[in-house]
Amino acid sequence: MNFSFDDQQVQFRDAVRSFLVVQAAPEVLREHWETTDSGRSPEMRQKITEQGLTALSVPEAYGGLQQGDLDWVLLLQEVGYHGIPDSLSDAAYVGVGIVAALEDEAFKSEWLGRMCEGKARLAISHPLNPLVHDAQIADLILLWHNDEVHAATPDQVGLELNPSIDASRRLYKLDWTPSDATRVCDAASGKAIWAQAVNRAAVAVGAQMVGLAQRMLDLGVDYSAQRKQFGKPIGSFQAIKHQMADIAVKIEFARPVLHRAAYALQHGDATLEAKVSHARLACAEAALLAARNAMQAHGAMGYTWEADLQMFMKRAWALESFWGDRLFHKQRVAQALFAADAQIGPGTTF
Amino acid sequence: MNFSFDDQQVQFRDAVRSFLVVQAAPEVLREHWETTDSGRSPEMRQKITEQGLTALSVPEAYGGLQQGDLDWVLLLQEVGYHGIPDSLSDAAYVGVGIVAALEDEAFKSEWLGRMCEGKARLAISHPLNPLVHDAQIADLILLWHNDEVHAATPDQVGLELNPSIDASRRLYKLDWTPSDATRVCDAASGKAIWAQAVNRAAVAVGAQMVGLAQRMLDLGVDYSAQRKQFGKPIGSFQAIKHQMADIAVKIEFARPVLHRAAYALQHGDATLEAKVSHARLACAEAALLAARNAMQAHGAMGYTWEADLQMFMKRAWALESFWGDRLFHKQRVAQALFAADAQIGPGTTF
Amino acid sequence: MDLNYTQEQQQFRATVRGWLEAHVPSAPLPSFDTEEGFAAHRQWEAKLASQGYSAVTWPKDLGGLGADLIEWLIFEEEYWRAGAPGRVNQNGIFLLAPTLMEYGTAEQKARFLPRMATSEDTWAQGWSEPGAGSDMAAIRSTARREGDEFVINGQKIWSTRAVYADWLFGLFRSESGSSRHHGLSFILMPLDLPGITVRPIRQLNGLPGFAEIFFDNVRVPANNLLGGEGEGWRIAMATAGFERGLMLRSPARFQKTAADLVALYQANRERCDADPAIRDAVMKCWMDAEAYTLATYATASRLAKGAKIGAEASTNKIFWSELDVKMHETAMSILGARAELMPHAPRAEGIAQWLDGFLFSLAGPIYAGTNEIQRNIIAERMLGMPRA
Amino acid sequence: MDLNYTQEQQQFRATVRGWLEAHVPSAPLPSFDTEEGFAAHRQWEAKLASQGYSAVTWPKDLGGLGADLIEWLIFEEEYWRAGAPGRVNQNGIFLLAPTLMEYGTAEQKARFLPRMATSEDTWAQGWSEPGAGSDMAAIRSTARREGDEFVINGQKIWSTRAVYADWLFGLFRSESGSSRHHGLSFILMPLDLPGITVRPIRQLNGLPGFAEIFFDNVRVPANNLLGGEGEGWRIAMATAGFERGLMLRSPARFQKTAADLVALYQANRERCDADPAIRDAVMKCWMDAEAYTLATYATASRLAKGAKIGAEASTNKIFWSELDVKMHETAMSILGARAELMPHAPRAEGIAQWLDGFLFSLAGPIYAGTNEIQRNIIAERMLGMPRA
Repeated sequence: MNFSFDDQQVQFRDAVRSFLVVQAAPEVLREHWETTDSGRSPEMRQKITEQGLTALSVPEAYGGLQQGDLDWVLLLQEVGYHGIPDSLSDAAYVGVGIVAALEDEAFKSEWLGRMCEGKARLAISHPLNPLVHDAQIADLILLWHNDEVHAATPDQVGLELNPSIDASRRLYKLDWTPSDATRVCDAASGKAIWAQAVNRAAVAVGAQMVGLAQRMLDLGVDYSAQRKQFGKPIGSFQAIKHQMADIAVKIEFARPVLHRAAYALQHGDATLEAKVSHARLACAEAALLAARNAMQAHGAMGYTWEADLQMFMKRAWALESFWGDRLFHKQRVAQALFAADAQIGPGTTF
Repeated sequence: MNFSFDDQQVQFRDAVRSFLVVQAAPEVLREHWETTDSGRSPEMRQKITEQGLTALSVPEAYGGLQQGDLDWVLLLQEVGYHGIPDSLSDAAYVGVGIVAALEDEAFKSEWLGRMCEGKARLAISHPLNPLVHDAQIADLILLWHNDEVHAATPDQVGLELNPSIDASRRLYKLDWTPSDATRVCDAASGKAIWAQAVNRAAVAVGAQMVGLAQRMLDLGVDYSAQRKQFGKPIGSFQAIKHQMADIAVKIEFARPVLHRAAYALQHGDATLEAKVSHARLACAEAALLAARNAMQAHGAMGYTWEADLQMFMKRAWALESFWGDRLFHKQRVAQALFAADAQIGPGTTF
Repeated sequence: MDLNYTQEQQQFRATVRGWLEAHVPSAPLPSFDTEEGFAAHRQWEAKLASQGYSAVTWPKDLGGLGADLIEWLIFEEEYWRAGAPGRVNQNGIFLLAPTLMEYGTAEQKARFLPRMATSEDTWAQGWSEPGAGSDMAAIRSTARREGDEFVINGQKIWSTRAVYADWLFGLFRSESGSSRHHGLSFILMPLDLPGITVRPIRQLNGLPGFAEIFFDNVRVPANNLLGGEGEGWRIAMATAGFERGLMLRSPARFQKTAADLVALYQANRERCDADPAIRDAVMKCWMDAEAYTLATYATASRLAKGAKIGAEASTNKIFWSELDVKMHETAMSILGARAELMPHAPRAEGIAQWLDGFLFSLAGPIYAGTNEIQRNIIAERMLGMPRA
Repeated sequence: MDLNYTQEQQQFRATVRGWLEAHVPSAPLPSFDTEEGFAAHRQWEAKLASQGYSAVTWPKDLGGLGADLIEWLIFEEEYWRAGAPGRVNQNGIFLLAPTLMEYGTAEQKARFLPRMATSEDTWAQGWSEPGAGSDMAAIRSTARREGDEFVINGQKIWSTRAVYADWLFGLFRSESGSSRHHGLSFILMPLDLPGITVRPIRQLNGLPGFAEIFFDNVRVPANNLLGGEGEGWRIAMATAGFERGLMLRSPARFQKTAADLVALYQANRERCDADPAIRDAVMKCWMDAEAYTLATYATASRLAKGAKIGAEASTNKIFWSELDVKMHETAMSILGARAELMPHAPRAEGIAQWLDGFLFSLAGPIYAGTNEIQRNIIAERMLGMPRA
């Protein structure tokens, strides 16, 4: 029993953090989002590739690093903290996981190889998300159809842009017709692949939510240390302090739940779904509270486009219903908790 | 349209308040509760009778003051504030209402007359309350049985004492058998009588809850002004201030709902049940928050038997499920709100 | 107590309802934080004013209907029920006007109020400064008296509607060397005076809903002083009382949102009940919207009897702002993955109001004095708790 | 990361489970806030001690099992799972003992710890004073050194278990004229010394769960000083760290309550679902009890790698205390009209635990440093926010 990360995992996380601090400053990201159609930067993707992120999940046999969910869960907290668009985790974590689970070796070779080289963007269409983000610039869209896996390129599908309050997100309503030509996996195999993809995606969203919560907490603490009213920094007022402390408590008790879910993903677990959904709920709760309280600490400044806080708040609001909304995840927890054979109480956690 | 009380109503309320301030000090009440079996004092009941409270609802034809629900709702806030046991409202308000609605003139004459003279205690047994309070010292117990109204004296029923956390409450499980001899009203007439009784009782509980909330707020504010930590009164700390302010807000927005419910009771209303239950929920919310926050302001002192706060907290906890618990009242609101023909939105309040 | 409307009140409601049914635009106007939308809303205000509806509580000779507070509540109920446009000149009509009526000269009233009623003049407020937000007494912008003029220098911020408005009212330090709430004056000025620069500030939704205003030796005629020189704080506090009090957010607004929320829940009921918290929140929101309405009627009734508005200003502010957030958060939960869509997204059809409303609701606990400040006020002034 | 128990850990669990199944009293013991109950609990502690179970983390030679934190968690899980009695000597075993082990002399350890493990000596704490609650540095009780003795004067309050306990540990001002956290000493003393008066304080439930203690020239041998003279604050802070940290409230406690709450909900499900908030609260409580467990395992794992306990002390305190209140409030709602019944009421059969637990839960946000103080600590020490 050892519920802590290996030094190697922590070091890799720290390396990525250092990279993001330098390369993914808010002003850089905002420029991509506000001045380009795609909201994405090939240069940024290239740098991310160099960090090894796009190859992280790819099996060694296909030239990748073959790392697991526990590695991702640490990294994605940083991705969230730094506001990197969440399409990264869809492509490099969830999407690669789907492709790697397919049987068609030629297909896998091509796309996993391209991912390793940073030469492919994967997008995913799944009924939990009525809209698909980054579909327009994807090199390949993986599509759910009655548990089958299909694959298509953007020119094979109709795309209708639907702008999100989160300026980083490029969401599209897809119009497409499944066919033998697009099918890459039948429903019998696809069912498990999609189930794992949904759980991975939910953990990925949770991890980003925790990162976002931490970022908003830091922004709230920083702003309230600088901003003075009544002759004192507002951060010296107990009301603001307690609002910030409340975020910290939520984060402290979301992280271990998240990490347990990632472990369950990596090692398989009979109640994986409930564990993942619990993590997702706890992380979202931290992020949404952080958004509320950090905005309150910012006062009117928090209501502006100019303050960086908005980038992270909007991401949190958008992610709240990405890959399963609160209703979906609560229902999965309820199914496990209220089942006749539920194992609960002391000693049942692991 | 005039949503305010008449001067006369306010003056009567003020008079009763002045009386209770003097006669119902916490130490007096505690002595009754802690040193007597009944928890009641004949002297106190006599004084309350002299104030006109036991005759308040009795029709003039039977020697009473024939006042209505709006009078009661003001008085009962004071009753709650001063911690007078809630059996008073059961007897003088709800019980008198039941008796006054019966057809048997001899029965009415006797019991309404005795109420006016302060020579009767009425207790009520209704399925919403599995236990009956003050059943042992009641002169008459009014009992529900399949919508019929029955009446019995304590010696005609079996009584099993069940102590409450609220030292003022004397609760009894009743064991009795309905018979022709005990029946004073059939189900056809009884149904409406009991419905009105339940609504009255719920408003009475709500009114006492608001009074309790105000009392606990006052106790919290007083204690935190006196108690010093870190060289200052703890009431000067923002955390305590905001906890007290939160109670004040709840009270401010519970009172008008309560008053509207009393008006609906007095004048009849198609959605009376929902209005009453809404009031009951809002008032209980204020009282329960007041208990939590006032205790927090009291620190360890709030956890003692010695501090008066406990009297009012315990009453609030007990009343929370008296004459319908939260579930019951939420369901009544839901039935009205989610009905196909519900009238909601601007302009539908009155 | 009598909770029946009089025949006159019923008649008033019927008249308002009839007029609104005939005149409310069938499609929503564009946001008044756009130039086009501001113009459209100004036209709508003129149309309202033609009936005395832009300012029903004002005296008839100033463009109103002389309505009392109960009639105002009725009007607001009908207005929100009809889904009529937002009020682009509310800073003027609901905030400044009551102050003008109390403290303005006859000349000022005649000069400003009728044009305000018709929205020929629209008004922005100039309270906050970069160093004076919740701490309004920290104002540093100056108004130096020079003969028949004030010379204004400094900076205001968070001026709602200032990007397109015609006039500004605000507080300026007119006594050199004064501090805190002393030596401030309440001054009105057109926003096109030489020396005024208005810099729009983009809000969360990307639109310039408020602005920074820079004053560089702006010369304002002294007859634009409201009340006495150095009396500004007292007068502004009266305005703040109105703002946080009754007129800023009429209950009908929240009843409309609550009813819409109930309808949204009902339309998605099977889905919603996967999360029992939603049903509970919907019920609570509706009850609280009712409670706010009842509390407002109670206050209006007390005021009609001669009472003065008191702590209601602060308790109201907290209650409606937190209710508004809760209602919109609940709606966001119900909408799920569609909640994030911008109003103009094709898939946002029919739900565009909710994201807009959600963003707007988040400002509620901040503007007009943050809810932290309101809680301090309740604790110290209403409950008498010791100051820090 | 490896979330599997080792074979040794599984074996340990099985052994503990087997012993508890054989020895846990079938009927609950009377409350340890009664004389009879205190004695019964003391006997139970002696039985636990016979297996090294009263203090599993202590070294074997002092009466423990030398268990690590993971084993401690396992033990606690089994202990709560078995529904075993409350721990009457927890002030000694979980709060004082770690401090004694770190700061005590060999002689003190030998003198106090084995008798503590068997509960031959039970311990009460003497932190708070009438003017020093959350502000512990305001202590005024004095310990004047006279040769080989300290002469103690003053008053302590809120001493849990002090009515029946044998010994007291606490902080006293040993340097005349010192202020705040300077000049305090950490002193141990038997509660039957001449000059000590223990006045029971009745708690909400009517029982004397804590006491006031008056000291009138009480003479305590100097070898009962823990650590150096004037070092008391530093030593006490270490104790407070333990208290708010891991050992005060093991997660198993809350998992047991959460599981009981789920069972209560399931048994009353149809009724409960009239209020959708209940189902939601039950789920949330269970999730939070799991989260608290996971966080504790994570902390234990970090400590095993050599990390020191940090802000967990304060975040834990807030989390478990608010969870405990929420769980019991939810249970009260489910129980409805039966919730108010005292444990000995005939109709409280089968539900007596809930009212007791509810009352106890309300003390959680207050003792061991109020949650307001904990939030200050988090803000200032963990987040680095400016002091007031």
